Amino acid sequence: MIPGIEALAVPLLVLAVALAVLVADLVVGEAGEAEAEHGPRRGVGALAAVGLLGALVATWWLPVGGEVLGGAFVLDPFALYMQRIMLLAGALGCLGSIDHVDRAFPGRQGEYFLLLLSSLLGMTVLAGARELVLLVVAFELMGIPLYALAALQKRQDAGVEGALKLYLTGAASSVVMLYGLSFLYGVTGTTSLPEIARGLAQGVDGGPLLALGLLLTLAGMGFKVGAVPFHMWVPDTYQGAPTPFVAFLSVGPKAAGFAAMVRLFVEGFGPLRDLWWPLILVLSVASMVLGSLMAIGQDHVKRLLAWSGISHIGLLLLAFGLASDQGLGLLLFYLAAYVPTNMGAFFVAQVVGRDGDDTLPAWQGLARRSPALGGVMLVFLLSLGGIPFAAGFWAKVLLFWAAWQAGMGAIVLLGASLAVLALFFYLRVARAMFIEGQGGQAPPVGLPTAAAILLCLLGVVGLGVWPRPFVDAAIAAAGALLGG
Amino acid sequence: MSAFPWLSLVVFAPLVAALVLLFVPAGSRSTTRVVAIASTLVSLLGSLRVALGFDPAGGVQFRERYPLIESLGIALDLGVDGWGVSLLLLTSIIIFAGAFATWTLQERDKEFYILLLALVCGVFGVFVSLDLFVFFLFYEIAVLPMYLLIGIWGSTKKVAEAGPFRFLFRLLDVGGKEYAAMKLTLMLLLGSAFILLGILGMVDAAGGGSFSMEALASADLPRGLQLWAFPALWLGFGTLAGVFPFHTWSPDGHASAPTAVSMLHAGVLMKLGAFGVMRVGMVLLPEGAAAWAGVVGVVAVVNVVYGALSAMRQSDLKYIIAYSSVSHMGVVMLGAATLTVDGWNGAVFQMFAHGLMTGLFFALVGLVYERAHDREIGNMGGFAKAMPAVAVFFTIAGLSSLGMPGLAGFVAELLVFLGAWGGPMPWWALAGILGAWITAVYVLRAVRAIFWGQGPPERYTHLHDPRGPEWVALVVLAGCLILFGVAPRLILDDIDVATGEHLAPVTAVAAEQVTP
Amino acid sequence: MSLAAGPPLVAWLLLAAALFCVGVYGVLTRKNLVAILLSVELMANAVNLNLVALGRYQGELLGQAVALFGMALTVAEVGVGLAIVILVHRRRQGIDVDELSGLSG
Amino acid sequence: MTTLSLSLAVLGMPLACFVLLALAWPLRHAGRVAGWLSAGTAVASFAASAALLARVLGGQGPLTWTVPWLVHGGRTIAELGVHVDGISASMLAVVTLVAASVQVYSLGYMASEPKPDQGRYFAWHSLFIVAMGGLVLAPDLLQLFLAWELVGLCSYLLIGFYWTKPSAGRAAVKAFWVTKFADMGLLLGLVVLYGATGAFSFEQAAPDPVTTLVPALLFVGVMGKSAQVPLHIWLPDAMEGPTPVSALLHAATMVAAGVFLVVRAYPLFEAAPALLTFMAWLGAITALVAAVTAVVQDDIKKVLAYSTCSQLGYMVAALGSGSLLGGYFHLTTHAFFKALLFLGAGAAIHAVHSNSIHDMGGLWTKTRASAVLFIAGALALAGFPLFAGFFSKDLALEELAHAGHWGPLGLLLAAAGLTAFYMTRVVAIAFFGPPSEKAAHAHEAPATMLLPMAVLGLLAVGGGLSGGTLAGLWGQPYHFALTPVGIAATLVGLGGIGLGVLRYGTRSWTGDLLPGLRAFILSGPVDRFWLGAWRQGLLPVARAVGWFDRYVIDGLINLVGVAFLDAGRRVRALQTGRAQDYVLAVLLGVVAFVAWGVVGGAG
Repeated sequence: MIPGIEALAVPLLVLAVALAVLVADLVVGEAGEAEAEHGPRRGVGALAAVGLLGALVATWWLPVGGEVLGGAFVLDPFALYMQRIMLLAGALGCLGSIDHVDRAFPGRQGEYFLLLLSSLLGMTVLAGARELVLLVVAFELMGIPLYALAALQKRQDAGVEGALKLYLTGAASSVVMLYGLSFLYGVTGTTSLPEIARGLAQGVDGGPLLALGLLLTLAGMGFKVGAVPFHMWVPDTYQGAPTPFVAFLSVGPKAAGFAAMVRLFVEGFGPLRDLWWPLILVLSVASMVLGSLMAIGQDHVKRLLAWSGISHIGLLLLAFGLASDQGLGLLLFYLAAYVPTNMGAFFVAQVVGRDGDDTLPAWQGLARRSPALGGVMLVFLLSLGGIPFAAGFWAKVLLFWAAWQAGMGAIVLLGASLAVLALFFYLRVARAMFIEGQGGQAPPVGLPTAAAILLCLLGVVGLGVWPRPFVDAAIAAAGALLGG
Repeated sequence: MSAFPWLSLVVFAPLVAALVLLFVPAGSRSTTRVVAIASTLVSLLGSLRVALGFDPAGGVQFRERYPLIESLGIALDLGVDGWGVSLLLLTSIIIFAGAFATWTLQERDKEFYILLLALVCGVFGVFVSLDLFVFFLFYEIAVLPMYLLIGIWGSTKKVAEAGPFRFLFRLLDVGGKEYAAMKLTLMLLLGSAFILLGILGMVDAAGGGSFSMEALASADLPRGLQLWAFPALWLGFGTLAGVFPFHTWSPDGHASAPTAVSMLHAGVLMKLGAFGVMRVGMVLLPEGAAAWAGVVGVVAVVNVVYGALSAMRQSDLKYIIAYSSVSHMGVVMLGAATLTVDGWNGAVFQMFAHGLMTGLFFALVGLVYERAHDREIGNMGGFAKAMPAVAVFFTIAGLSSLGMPGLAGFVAELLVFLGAWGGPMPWWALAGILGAWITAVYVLRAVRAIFWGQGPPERYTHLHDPRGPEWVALVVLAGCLILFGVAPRLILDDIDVATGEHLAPVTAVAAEQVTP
Repeated sequence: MSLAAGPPLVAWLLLAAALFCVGVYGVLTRKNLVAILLSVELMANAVNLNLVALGRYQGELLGQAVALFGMALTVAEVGVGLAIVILVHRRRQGIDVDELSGLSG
Repeated sequence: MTTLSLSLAVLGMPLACFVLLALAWPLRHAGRVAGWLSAGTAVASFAASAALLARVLGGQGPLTWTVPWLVHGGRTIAELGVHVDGISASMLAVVTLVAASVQVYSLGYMASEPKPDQGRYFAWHSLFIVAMGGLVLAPDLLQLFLAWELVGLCSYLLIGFYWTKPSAGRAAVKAFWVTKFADMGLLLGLVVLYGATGAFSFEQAAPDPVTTLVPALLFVGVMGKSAQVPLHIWLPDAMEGPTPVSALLHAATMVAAGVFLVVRAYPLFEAAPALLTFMAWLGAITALVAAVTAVVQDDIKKVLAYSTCSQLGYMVAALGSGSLLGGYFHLTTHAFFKALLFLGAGAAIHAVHSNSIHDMGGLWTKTRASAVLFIAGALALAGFPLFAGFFSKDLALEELAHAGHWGPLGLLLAAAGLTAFYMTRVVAIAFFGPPSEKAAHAHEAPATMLLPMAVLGLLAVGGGLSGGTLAGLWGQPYHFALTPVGIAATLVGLGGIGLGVLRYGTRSWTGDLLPGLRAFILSGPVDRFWLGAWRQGLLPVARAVGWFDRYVIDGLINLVGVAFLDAGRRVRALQTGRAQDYVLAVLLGVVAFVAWGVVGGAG
């Protein structure tokens, strides 16, 4: 038994779920083909979702503070918080995928969920990784399955094209990041982040190569979170990939990317804040502005959500750029609010676009065809737009508050104004759903999808009405990281 | 603290009703209305209880405090002073009447009431919040449902393409209900962005530990901050109050909106803006207010006269009333800008009086429009024959708007003018009075064009007086106009006490500026 | 340090950088998807070279170990890439990157 | 009953009647019942105010009773209530007397109107008594203003009584606009007064530097309400209302409110001598201009309307000379005889269903009683010796002479002659002229109409004797004495009558005084001036502002919106769709980062 192995509990739990899914799929795969029944196939996804939910619940019994692998992996409050968000995203992603996978890729459920779980495994490792090599490996473990998942709709041109674009920019970014990390290692002589931090704190001058490495790494990170100008794959991939997977893609890797950025830049290279911090702000502003502007004219709802996601990344980057315990805390809270909001929106988009049409005309009259779906989507849109009582309101306003206190009034002004612009395109969707179109047949919603949407709704409304425990927990997690 | 939470009852009863309505089957008209009206009645009774139980000695009363996020100093902190109590009462009256005024709504009535009630919750919340963060939260709630309310149930009006920007008209579908709804929502939310900036700046300068208004009032905020935060709040809230030139959402919005929404929006929501300017901007930023009062007042004067002149030019009934709101909100802002007791008393009273008046106006316009399916007053005439009661109520509203003694509007305008003469620039009073005269011009013109004369033209076959529940709205509003016009001290005393409390720091600052 | 035996570190780094740039050039200009993948591979190998050189500069084996990790990861990545290229080929009967520009705006 | 409860009863009874008629629509729609109720309360009101007057005559001192109405920092700044003294008690008696007469008269006059309309008519009459009573009893300027506006409202409603008639609608609105226009001055005057003294008292003059400004602003309001040139244009149009309304509001009481205001607030006016001189001149000019205009009118009500303007000019001029009693005395007698004239005119109109004096020819034979009463009123107006108008006009002219305002005096003397002339003209044509077709079937008015006319006729004949009593109420001396000025006025009046008889009665002279003038006057020069200001001034400005708002301000806002839409459209070109561009973006980002590192490192 490896000492401190319990620190790895979450990745191990994910791994266990993945293995269970593998076995289940082997069993079901045979049975499924014989009986041509959907139930067992759907059971595979359900197993994944339930397993992840179970893991999520189990995290409340985990001992916090352990280290393993010589300090390369740590389970501090920050890691635990991020892992919970990832587990939530994974669980919701699996739950929301069951119907779609069963319909669109019959018989390939094992493939789908295994890939998703292995990506999730990479993410959970990232959350606690404090060692460069582990970081890289976890990154790739997270990233490579995503390429495959994006390409899953291989019979559609858009699917293949989106996957290829994701892959090409992703591969280039990975290499750039690796290149940067090689310098980091080369200059500091270590791959351990705490050691790097110690060295920097003792006044070790990295010189230009260290700066070069740091900046290259930052660029690579930019791709993972989808910040401008590393964002261009985002809308195309979102459009082409299976919608429930996009729901996962739109939040999971971002959470992981921010986790890695926090580890790397705050924990490791915090002393060099002056070097990277202005760039973060530039990325933040660029993402906010371009994301909002690009979203204005979008008629394709998935693309619209993609661009709106990019502008949200701008806000998350702003929170990250604050690098204070309040700023980081609000970054964490923002993620917690963003996960159910964005995933919920994509799940509804999946239901509406099940016939392959994701453009606004397909949304017309949704509120009359299905008041429940329309209303729920409205809540998600309002949360994205930062309107109370939805989670997004608190996330947005508290973030502005923290940014203001950090002296970034101008960016707050910009962000607040862009939030108005954002409402314009969110309301365009609301307009299609509520104002335009006629009544008709409600789109069918499978039980798992309904459950996923409902969970998202609960999350959005719950955080919107009673945000206090989440805010406090997020700030505590961030505070523990910075204090420790 | 241990007393019954009356304010929570008032604020959240509509929200609870909205939630209940979510689960009412779509077709059941009567259940929907019973639930909606019951909740507004609960709010009305609660407001009355608050108003009657309000201790005339002043101060913040009916206090409730529930911490929301202690670490950031945010709390659901409710309480009313004399200003809040009168506006609370106004809101509950208007929404109670509004719920009746839309009794005949056929299409998607359940959704309508849900949105309406959610909006009302926000309005109530703003008037009773003592915590700026929660204040802002309720403010946003109050603004947003408007988009769907206008977008779904609104009406479209063709606007002639002309002017230097004629090429924009088709791009934006100017005059369409979606256009109006979107313009309204975006402008108001842009305003709220400025509000947010101002609030954050104030709280930060006060140490950042608390969003409580009381804490901010005693914080002695630095002058530099006040000088920029006040205009930010003024523009932000002012957008909702229809301050020139950010009023342009209002005519289109009010003209497009369905009856109850116009009532609520012109009657109450615009007051939210003015209330914000005064309660947050002026009271918490006395130095900023003193420095900017001249600008605020001059713009308010522009509002009064410009709005009235614009109203004169309109031939569309709803636009006339909508522009009159722009003009009358100018009176509120004018009173606020005077920084005098009378001016502030008048401003708050004008909020109250104009709310009742414009609520009545829009209720009537709704009735006329519903029966005539026309809004062009040029096409009308002689309607008094078929709908005498509507004519009478319309005249009452019109008289109140032009400042006829015996109706609430007069008291408000008189106080504002009295204050204006004692304010920074005495000539404001003249401009305000001129505005009242122009109001007389266009209001009486409208009355004559619609109700007097031969007629009605033959194609109007379905004109008839109010029926059943519609009476409630008209009688309640007109009755209140008369009641508070005859006996203004029913609320003026409370307003006056609160004004005294709020004005003290401002006058202290003004005195300081004079002495050195 | 035992770098005396060969060219100075700077030379290695410059070589790696040059190799990286060649890869970049290839990625940006080649129209054939396989050639683009090869160019990515070139970039990856530049990184590996960098790692080994820096590892030697630090006088330890960690750099080389990391390079090995890097190779493995690159292989996996390119493997998936090739799979996608095959998909492209199936859909399009060709692997010209410019054909894949249906999604925009 | 105490004095207070009497005065409250004067207001309270008609108020109760109004509220009852307003709310109880079956009662209102019953028509006659409503009329009797209203007239009954009016008579009761008069009885109460007569009792009140008796008490004051009996030596009862002034009484003020108020309730606080507006507050400022906990301090009461405005009160509502009653103030009973000699001035208010006598004015109240006049008002209620005329009002009661007119209401009783209306019972007959309006009998043929539809029943609901009758109810409406009497409800508004009741409201008018409340408003006018409130004005008269006002303890301060603010209540006076409130009531002032309310009587304006009653005027608007009653002029527009025949609201289906477009001309009536126009006249009602015009009356409101013009008087409200003038009221801007009054309101501003109140505001300035409050700013200077913190109260609305009419007991004490405004301090420097607004000593003249305040009364001048107040006087602007007076000009509107009391129809002084050039704001008199609404009064002739106001004749669109039913004739009893003209008698009550637009002859006897409401239009005299302006004069009453000056009387009440005289301490304010006294402090502004320049203003007083202006008033003397303006009053005189109004008197003459209106008298000239009256001469050429064929509509009997128009003649009387211009005559009212003219007489109001007398009153204002008298006030301008510093003689309160002069103005007030004439107000009182004028109320009686002008109301009588209108009621008489109403009887004639009622008989022939036409307003034109030419249609009334020969009524003397058909409606003898009405004719006699009308002629009595006309003589009083013309200042025929020993009739009421003789005494009051004489006093006004005497006082002007006493104050040395010779210019105005001359104008007023000329007006006196013209007054006698045009009244003779009316009487000669309407009662003694060639019989017209319409008058052929005329019948005498019913008793409900004749009785009030008789009461007023008595007062028109004998009201001149009340001068001493009035003066006593005010504690001023008054002795009638015929001075050269009085003799001149009497002679001018008699001359006017004689000329009128020659011209229209015996037709022994058929010449035309100043032929061009007639056409000029009939073209309505003052009206045209205001119409021009309206059409070329206010309306274009409003249109321009409205256009500017819709197409420029709103256009700019729209432009911002479109700018964002356009920016969104343009920026989408960045997303080319070519995969290699995506990679290029990544690498350009990297280059930019490194460049920053170089620059940042250097910095």
